Amino acid sequence: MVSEVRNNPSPVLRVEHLSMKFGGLVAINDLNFEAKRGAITALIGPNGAGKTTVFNCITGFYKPTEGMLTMTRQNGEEYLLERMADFVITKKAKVARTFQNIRLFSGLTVLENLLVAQHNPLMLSSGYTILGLLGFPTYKKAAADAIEKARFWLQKINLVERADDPAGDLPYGAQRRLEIARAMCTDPELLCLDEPAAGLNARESAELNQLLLSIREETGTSIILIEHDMSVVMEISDHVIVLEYGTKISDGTPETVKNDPKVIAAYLGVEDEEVVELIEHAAATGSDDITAAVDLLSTEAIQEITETQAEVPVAAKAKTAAKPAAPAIKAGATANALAAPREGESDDLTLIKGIGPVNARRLNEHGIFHFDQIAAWKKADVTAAEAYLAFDGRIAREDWIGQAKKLAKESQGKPAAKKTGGAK
Amino acid sequence: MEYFIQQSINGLTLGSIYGLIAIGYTMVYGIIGMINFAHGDVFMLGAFMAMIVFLALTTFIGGVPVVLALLLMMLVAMLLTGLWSWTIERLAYRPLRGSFRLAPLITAIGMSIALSNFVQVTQGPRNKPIPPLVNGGVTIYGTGITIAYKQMVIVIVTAILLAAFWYLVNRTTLGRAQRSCEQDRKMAALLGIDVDKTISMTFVMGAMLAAVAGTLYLMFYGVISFTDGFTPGVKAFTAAVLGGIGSLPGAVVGGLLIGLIEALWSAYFSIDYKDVAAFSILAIVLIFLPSGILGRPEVEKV
Amino acid sequence: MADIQSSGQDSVYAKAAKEAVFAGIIAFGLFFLVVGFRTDQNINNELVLVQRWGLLAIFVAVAAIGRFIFAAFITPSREQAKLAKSKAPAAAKVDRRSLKAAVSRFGLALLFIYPFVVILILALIQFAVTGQWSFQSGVQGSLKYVDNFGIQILIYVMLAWGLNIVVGLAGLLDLGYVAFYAVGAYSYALLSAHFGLSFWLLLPMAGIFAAMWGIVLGFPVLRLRGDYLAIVTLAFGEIIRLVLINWTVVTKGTFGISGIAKATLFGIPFTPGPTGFAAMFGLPNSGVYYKIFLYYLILFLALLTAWVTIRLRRMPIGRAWEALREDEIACRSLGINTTTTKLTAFATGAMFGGFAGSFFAARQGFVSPESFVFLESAIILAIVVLGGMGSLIGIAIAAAVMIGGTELLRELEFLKLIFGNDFTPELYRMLLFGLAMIVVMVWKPRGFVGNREPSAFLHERKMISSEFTKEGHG
Amino acid sequence: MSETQTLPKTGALLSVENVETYYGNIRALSGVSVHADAGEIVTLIGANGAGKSTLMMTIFGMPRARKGRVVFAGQDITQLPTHEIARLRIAQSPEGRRIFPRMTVQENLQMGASLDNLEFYDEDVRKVFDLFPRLKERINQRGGTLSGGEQQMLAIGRALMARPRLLLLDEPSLGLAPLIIKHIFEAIKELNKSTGLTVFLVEQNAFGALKLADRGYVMVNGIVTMSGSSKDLLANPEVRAAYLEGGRH
Repeated sequence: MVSEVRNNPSPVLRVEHLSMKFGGLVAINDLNFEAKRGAITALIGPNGAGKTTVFNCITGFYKPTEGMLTMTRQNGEEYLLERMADFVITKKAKVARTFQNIRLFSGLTVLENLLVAQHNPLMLSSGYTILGLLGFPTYKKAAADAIEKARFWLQKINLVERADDPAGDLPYGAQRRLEIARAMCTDPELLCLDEPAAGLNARESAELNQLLLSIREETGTSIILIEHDMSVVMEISDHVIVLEYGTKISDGTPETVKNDPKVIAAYLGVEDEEVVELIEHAAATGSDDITAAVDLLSTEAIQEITETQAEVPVAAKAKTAAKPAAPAIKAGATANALAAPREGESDDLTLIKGIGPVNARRLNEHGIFHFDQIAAWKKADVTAAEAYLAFDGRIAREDWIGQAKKLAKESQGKPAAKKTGGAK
Repeated sequence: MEYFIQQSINGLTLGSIYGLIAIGYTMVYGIIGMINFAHGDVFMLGAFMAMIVFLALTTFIGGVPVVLALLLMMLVAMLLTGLWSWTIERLAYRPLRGSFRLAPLITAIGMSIALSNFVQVTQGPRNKPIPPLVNGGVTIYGTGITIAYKQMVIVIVTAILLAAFWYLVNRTTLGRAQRSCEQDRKMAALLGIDVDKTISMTFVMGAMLAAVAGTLYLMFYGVISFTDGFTPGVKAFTAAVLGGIGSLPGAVVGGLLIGLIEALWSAYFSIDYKDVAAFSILAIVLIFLPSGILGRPEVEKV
Repeated sequence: MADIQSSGQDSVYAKAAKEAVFAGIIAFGLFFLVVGFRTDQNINNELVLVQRWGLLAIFVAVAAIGRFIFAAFITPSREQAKLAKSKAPAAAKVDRRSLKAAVSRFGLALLFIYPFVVILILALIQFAVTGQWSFQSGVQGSLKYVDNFGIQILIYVMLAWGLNIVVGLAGLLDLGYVAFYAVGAYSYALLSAHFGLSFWLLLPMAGIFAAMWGIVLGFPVLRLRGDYLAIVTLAFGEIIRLVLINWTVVTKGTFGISGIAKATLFGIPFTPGPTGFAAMFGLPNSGVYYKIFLYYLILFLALLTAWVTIRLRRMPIGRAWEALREDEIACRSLGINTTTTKLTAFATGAMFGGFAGSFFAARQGFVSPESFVFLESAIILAIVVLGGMGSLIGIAIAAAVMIGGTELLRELEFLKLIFGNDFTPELYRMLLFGLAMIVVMVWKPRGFVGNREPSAFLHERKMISSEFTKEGHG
Repeated sequence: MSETQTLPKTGALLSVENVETYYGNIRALSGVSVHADAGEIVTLIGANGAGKSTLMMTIFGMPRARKGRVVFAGQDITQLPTHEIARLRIAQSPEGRRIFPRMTVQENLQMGASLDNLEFYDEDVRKVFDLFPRLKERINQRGGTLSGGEQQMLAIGRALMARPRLLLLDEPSLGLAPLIIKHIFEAIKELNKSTGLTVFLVEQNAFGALKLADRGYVMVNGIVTMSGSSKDLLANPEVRAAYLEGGRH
């Protein structure tokens, strides 16, 4: 099934000559693109480029000023989305969406959120409420099925435990996942995600990517996602469209888009001539990646700063800039840093109160993986650690070392406990 | 034609009073997004104050020139009604600001019930008639159209007040503070505006206009009772919504329109159904212009 | 507020005294005219002023002393309580759910036996006073309690539960709910008068008529948002009342329709005649049986409302209502037709209003537009909000407190002994009602029971704190 | 957390110390400490939703910090009402610009001027117009009808009308063309140089912001994860990687 979809590159959504004007403001200007079936298409661009407006047109919340939006379902039915009311688009054309500023039903439970998404089939099976009210078994079965479906998605997004808590009580990342699961409960063929990774940390971002890939694999749903941020997009998308001021400035595979001078210009806020320079420089150094351009730009910037600060010879400064010299970040700053975690598995450092996932990851980067490493820190190590975590005095105050000692002892005492601790 | 003009004049007189009350609704709504249901009763209270001032003048001083009496009635009523409104806002609305949106609506309804019954308890349930203050009128030469002097007073006072009010809102620091709070309360605070104080002042100003409306109402009809807050209040509220709630010119336009509709409907169709006509036209207008005549269309943010 | 802790007791009192003086001055300004003078009519029907400086002084003193007590004692103690609360670890949670279940079971049981409890208590009192055991006198005396308290409160409970579907679940602000109550009442009154149809036939018909009116009125207005919806519903309520007043040919205008047929117990009438209820069961003639019958009738109708509400909440439609209250745009993004969803809420709420209306007509035997003024809508809405939107138990409690409380004031005749014969406690009824609305709302903005019970659960049913639920835009 | 917080840096005009802020139950800032010395330009960079704007608003007490404190010119302003904080001459050009849409450009600028002291008004308006000549052309146009760039200029101009001792700028480059961004950044630099104005700049455009600022902080999920001089941060590979992803990790 999935492979069949893959081999069939027919477009699931065609956007032709889409324009949207608000009063005098042109939010989208003659936009054309296609989203392929079974593919992940990314819509990127700087803030205010009109990405969300495109979504609002696709999902019927805005009626476009001009243009045509054609959705082709798997069974071959075609729908002209610009002519349909928003709820019909979800119901008939099978397009679902999420929102930039999460729109969960915060006072309903997580489970209820997923049940509301199954409204239309449940309405049918409850005989438009009447049979259900009278207690007909068809509805009972449908209701049980709906809960099972919700459970399936909850497992998928790792929220089964919290099914009965109000959605508004979930942490931010979980709310984002729940919103995706809720959209999936409408059985969409096209899923539109508006900045799904905004506000997520690295681990959550990675999980999100996995979730999206598995949605595509298992359900064959095509995905269009808006991202602000190129790096997330590059990992999972098959096709990237770049918008700036409502106009498409680039369209293609992540690789081609990444090196498009127009895209670089739009993101770095530099002018076109500078970009040309950057591209030439990149070509000269043999690096085909945008990071080369970034390096060049920042080196130049540092030079500029240094020049304005004067006195110190330019050459010397450029040299310091070339190597990552931030005193705050010194790899292996502590004496007992390891190259890799022992037995390939690091302790869950977040169990130490005050560390948190971000710092844990940073500690890992600097060669600290285990409780006993922290427990063995000397004063100098603490100072070094504090310097690169930018935590003046916190390590001592929160007694990380004491906590680490305790945890190290526990994990030695009963190795089984470590596993559960790590899984948390 | 004469009849039509005569009725229109009557309608505009009535509409002026509605417009004055409607400004209070619309300003409060504009600034804190709340329907101040007690405003109609504040108007009634204003009329009662004016009535008591009038009686006090005749009882303690005796013959006072009509113009002076009217002025005094208005001033005292404005002052004390403003104080009432300030207190009401402070006690019943401010503690609920920023919480549940229906809560201040309920306290406003409660305040409305409490105010009218307070007046009933302290002043008795019967109608309070006063002798006519302004008599006579002029007939426009060559036609049968008469304009009563009291109608003129109403229209002139309303016009003067609206001009003064327009100046206050558009040309003074307080007015600017008010408009800024209306458009973006958070930003106003960031610019050093005392939002609480501005809101209080809005309530006071709305109540003062309602007090003037109350005085004019008393002068026009010559009688007031504790139940008289409701109907003019609802009409004025309707006027505010019809004009586009939140819009000051809208309130005046809405007030005049409701007055005209009532007068003309009573004249040509049926006096019994004049209120039905006013309400039906409100519903019809809103169905086609969901934000009222001069209101700003609400943009749905997705 | 924050400096209370540091600045010690003396300054608290000094501050309180200052505030008290301020409050006194304000109170003087507020009450100077309206309390200081009373307008009375003299023999020529002219108004004269009566001066009441003593009363004014009392008002001012009460305001000042009240403010002093508040500022000196209540506010600091509340601050301290707050501080203690934020410092203390989360106290052991009371098992709210089992408590709630117990309350509702107990409440239900009490409702079912209420008339007999009243009769029994009255008979016992009679026995204690006169030493004579007279069951019959208990029966007679119970009339007032069953009628004024039981039936009266239950009507409001039912109306508020009906409105709760619209306001509490779907989040649509309806200020004209009483219109549907009126439609129900007049449907019954007119159809029974003209066609002689029985109560049991007309009860469902009244509900259907009201629901139809709900749809007719709802269809054009439901695309309005927020306060525009509120004012149009208010306008419709007023239009219906005004039509009832002015369409005299049919409705007899302000005179109202009297002599409406009473309800029967499945054909057995409550008349004194030989075929009547009393004669049939060999009981002495009394109006009490009809009242008790009505009590159970309205209890049944109210419970029907509650049952349907509870069932509907677990149906897709009920969940869609609540979702609509939480976020309409998200609803539309999930394929929910928000217009029909709103309409069904409107119609369902209206239907229960219609039921209550036909019951009202049967109970009074008389309907007039006087009973369907905006104040009634406001009271019903207030009960819904005071009870805690969406919570059936909270609403029932609110109705009992607010309606029962004001009914109780009618009973305070003994106060005449204190304040003299001119004193009529009934006058203060609505004043106190209004003030109570304000006080309760400021004290508990989310109503008595703010928590929401989820409609489905996977592991366990946990109550949802009111801080998460929204109130809708309409 | 312990009560012994780090002392404010001497000479700091603004210092935010271990601030925690919540929206309802969601913690938006978890122990943030930043400071700005008189006369410097400091920037805070980070992704969408990292809590940058929340920090800006917390300085003004909207929402109020639940823990920690905010000190401005030696005065603890954590519990001060917002309008009184503003009257200490801290000005903000907030997220989303928040122009008063139904007021003219002139009225918007009047709103920015201190309400009780208008003696410098004419001079200040002239200065703003010198800085942004475009605004002068649009003086009687309503704020809502301006283009995005013009609105941004107006927001900054309005903030400058308060003769601020500290200027908080929240994403002045948002949605603007590179040329306009350049212009605005130059204007900020110019102001800082000529008047010694202290500027606290929040930006997603890390590159531009660091180029402009003396020092910088990087914020991730409500925590400041890195700080240092602009030069050092620019040289930092992690920050470099973040250019294209707005500081996400």
